[in-house]
Amino acid sequence: MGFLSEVLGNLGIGEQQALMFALLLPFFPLLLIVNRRIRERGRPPLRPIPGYAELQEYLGEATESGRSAHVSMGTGGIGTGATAESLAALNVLEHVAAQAAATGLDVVATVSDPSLWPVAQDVVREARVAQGYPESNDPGCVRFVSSDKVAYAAGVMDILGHEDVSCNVMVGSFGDEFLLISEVGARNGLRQVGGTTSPQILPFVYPSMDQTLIGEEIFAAGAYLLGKTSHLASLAVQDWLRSAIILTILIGILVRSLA
Amino acid sequence: MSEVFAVWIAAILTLMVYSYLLADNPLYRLAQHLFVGSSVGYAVVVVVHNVLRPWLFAPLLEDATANWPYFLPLLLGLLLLTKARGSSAWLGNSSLAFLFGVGAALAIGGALLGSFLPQIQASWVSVLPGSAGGGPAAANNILLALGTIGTLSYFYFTMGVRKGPGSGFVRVSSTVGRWVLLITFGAIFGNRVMAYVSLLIERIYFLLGDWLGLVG
Amino acid sequence: MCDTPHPAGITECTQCGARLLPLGVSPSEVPLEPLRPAEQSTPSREDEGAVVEESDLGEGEIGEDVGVAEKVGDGTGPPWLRKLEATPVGGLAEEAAGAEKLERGELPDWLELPPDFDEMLSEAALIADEEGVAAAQIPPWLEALRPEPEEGVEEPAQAAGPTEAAGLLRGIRGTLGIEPILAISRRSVPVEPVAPSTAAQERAELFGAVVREPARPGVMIAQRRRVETLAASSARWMMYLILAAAAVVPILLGSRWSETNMTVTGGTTAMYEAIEGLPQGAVVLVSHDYDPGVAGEMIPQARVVLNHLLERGAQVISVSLTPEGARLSRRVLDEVGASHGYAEGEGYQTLGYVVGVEAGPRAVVEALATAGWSDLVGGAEDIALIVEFAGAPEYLRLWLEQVQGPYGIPMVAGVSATADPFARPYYRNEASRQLMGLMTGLVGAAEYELLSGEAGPALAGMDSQSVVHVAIVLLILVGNVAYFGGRLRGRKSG
Amino acid sequence: MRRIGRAVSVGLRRSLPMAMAMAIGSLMLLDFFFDEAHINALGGFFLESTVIIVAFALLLGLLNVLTVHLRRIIKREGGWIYSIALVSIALIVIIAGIPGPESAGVTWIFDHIQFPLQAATFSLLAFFVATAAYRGLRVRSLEALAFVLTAVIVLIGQVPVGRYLGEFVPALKDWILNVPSTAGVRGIIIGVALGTIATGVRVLMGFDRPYTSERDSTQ
Repeated sequence: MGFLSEVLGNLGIGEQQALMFALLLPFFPLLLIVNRRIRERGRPPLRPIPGYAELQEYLGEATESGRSAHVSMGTGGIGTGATAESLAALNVLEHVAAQAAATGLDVVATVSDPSLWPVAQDVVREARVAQGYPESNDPGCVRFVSSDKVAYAAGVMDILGHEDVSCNVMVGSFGDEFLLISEVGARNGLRQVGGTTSPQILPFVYPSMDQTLIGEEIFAAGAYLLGKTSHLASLAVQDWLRSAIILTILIGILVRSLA
Repeated sequence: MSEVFAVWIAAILTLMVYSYLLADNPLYRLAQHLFVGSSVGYAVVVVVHNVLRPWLFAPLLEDATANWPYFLPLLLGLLLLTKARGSSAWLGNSSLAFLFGVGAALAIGGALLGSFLPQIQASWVSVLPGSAGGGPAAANNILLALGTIGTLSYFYFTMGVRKGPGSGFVRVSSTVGRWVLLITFGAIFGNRVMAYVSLLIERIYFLLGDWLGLVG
Repeated sequence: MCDTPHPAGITECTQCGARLLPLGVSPSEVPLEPLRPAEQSTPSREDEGAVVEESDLGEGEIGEDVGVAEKVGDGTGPPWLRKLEATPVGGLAEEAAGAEKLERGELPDWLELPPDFDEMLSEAALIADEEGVAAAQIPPWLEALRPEPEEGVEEPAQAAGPTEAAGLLRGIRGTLGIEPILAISRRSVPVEPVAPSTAAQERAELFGAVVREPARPGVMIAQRRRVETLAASSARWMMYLILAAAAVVPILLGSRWSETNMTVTGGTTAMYEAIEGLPQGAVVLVSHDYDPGVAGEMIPQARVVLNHLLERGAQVISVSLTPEGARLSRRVLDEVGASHGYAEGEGYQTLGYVVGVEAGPRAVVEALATAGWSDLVGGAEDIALIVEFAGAPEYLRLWLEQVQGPYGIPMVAGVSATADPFARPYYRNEASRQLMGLMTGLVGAAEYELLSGEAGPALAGMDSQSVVHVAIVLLILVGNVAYFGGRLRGRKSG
Repeated sequence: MRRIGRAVSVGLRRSLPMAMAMAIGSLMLLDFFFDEAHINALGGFFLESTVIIVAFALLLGLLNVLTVHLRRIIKREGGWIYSIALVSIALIVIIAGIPGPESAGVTWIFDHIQFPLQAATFSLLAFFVATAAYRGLRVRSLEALAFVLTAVIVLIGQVPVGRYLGEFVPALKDWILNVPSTAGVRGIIIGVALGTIATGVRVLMGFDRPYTSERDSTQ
């Protein structure tokens, strides 16, 4: 043990880093194994998440009413620590854009971090091209509002209040601006689905949203909405590791208590 | 004179925003558009002067041969600009790939180092009165552990859905988690209200003090 | 990822399962269930049905929704109809349907003109049922948290909750129930391929499916924007007025009740002691990571802590991860510095704005270590304490993850109340003691002012804060009284 | 010749970006694990480059803002007058900022226009919260009771009034924040970290490639 830590120390790896490594490593092989297993044996059953089921309905309603859907992709971007949340938002946008392109629904997606704008633009364009639309960017479809979070909220509040939106989807990394936007949505009687990862926003997601996605549920968008195998696999891996963590916590408590 | 004028402008803009409380109205919309516009302009100014100039242009202009690596972000940045047009957008894929690569690593590293590891270690608490430092502390620690485990298992996606060896545990544990989550949300609700009220008080001080001069 | 070569047309790598198609979704990949013609949608629904069915085996507590979805797999009609066959046991949907039927007699004559009106009405009732289904799919504990429509507000008929079938909404639903007629009449429109291209045809078919698909609840909300009644607006104005009065009156009166009635929390005391314990001339890195949105809380905090730091004779290096924070903190610094007779560069200096991505905090510390931005600091180890003012949790996280963790520098934080629940686990964390002290919001600043014996704006605002909190608690009480009153009334009349 | 062109184009569109994301992500990740000078320098350089690329993205964003609003002005779409205000103040700030963000013009606009607007918009939340509390915090079930009670205790316990009611109120508030709330937040944080890591790993393994808009427009 002492020898091992010495070797690691020479490599510039501290105890903390080694522990991190041990926590990270299982993800890679497990993801591959579970991915293959799902492809061979079929999908695992998923706990129902009403937010994703209802999103479908709300989009249908928006289409039928001839009004548009708004997707807020949060105030995080890519190339930062919020990349994972932004990817979840992109998965949701991919789903909404595909639906919209197929049915002629108008979609407005708004971003706050400029790094997310080109990616969102690509996702929407791809969805439209897949349905036979000409390859072009509609500047009004994916909008950069402002990199200032409160200004972003102000801009989105204006869109919700004055453009013919019937459905508001908010997934991504959010701060207090979430409540500003969602309250205006609720006041205008919009159908709202949303969620974020920050614990301090979640209590306010309920009163103003019709359907909520709590915490890590937003990362499941790719599995629930798009049915991607690798995303399903990653949910299964997360569950395996969740069990492992619970076990680790229990063992740690035992050791600490008896020490 | 100009100071008084400035305070008046700020006060009027503040009141324009508050007019939204009565109803959505043109004054409010004007204020919000001004806000969005100025924030975008400000962001551009800051980015050009605080990022692009010192981090990119200065090193390249000073000594391009010594600072040759900076041609990489310059190239990737310029390629990213092709995303403005749909037909040439694929040129910018590499720039986005760069951002996603860095972002993925930062997300993983940050989550491991900042949340995962410390929080797991923090949940290793003693549940025996002897080593925890008294009966109440031990009781709290038991609640802490149960709450953490319960909240964690509330989020199971694929386990406990079908009847199996662990489904009973998941069901019971996620029920505990639901309660803990609700209590947590209640607590956070209280906290957030406090934050918002503080902001309101700050604005009231501005309006009553700086503008009207009613309070010192 | 593997490098296996693939022929064109293969969508996923045979070796590693990676997608080979563009992310832009091709129609075959997207589950567009509700948009397909009802007959064809049976297989596509299978996945969803299977999922729910399986969940049924283990989960007794989701009772209602599972009971509904259970039948999805075995019926023959379109999925939405099959859903309806299993009308939920809960009385909610029945209540809604009942409300729908009651309205029938009240409809004006011109509305009853269509010959197949009965059919439509029953459809409308079914829609109401389906809404009940939708409502039941929400876990009950979430449902319990959903707000109710304000009394007197004409809310759109939402698939939200049981109570909406009562009160004012009844009327709305009665009129709206007619709207499906408009949609249904479109059913007869023949679906023609509008263009030779397959994609266009596919689109046309999908459109046709949408049109053909019998009225879904969506039609119910295809309505004008909600226009608030005067009663509802004035109820809201009343609440706003109460809140504004609660905040303004104590300030105007200049009351000082809080100063004598305040407790100081452990986190603030710990922070005070950490700073009190600094040796003379210790180098302290202060980061101002907030924007004007949280300035109301953060500036009083920064003011009192900086004051204390300069009093202790610490050397303050100030940075900011937000451009606004740099500007806001400069004002505070100059003000506090001047009160101690310092000019910039003597007892404190500012490095300004450092870009607030992960590069930020690390860059600061690494630059201190290598380039030596300051004569005082040779490296990270020379920093005695980091004081972080975090308006949002992500900034605190950056410092903890990128600096405190790797370099092990002691750190205290003043956070906005919003960031507090996020920060608290780090303060509570006895294993690694990531935060030595933690103060929260305007109250934290007031506590600190009390500890350091310098009454300032935070203490002065405390009375307002108290009264507003009491006002909000009263609003919650009134809301509940109204809710239970409404329920009692509903029980009597129903 | 055409095939070569196609291969190059596919390479540029798909293979190169993918290799880049995976390679750079892995190198960057190594920076977290190894405390070695070269890796640290490389990691630092990547971070700087990221900031620079995002700065270019902001220019793209500015372009989008201008396009959307200028189009609205030209077409006289709803709210075009406000768009004029938006575009003109943005341009004024940018022009005033040519000497730098500390220039007098920018400082004035920031202090007297942007700051009050931002603070006022944010403080609307105090009012929104009041109506949300009135509508949203109703005891509709036992679980909702837990939510409402906790919220009320924390609301009261945080301010000096709580102490006036009795020492137990702030004590109870502290207990709630320190025990159940800490447990809940910890559970959420660990769960979110799991999801974040899984998402990041998918990108590093090339399962998720949101950066490849690879559809061939020439086909």
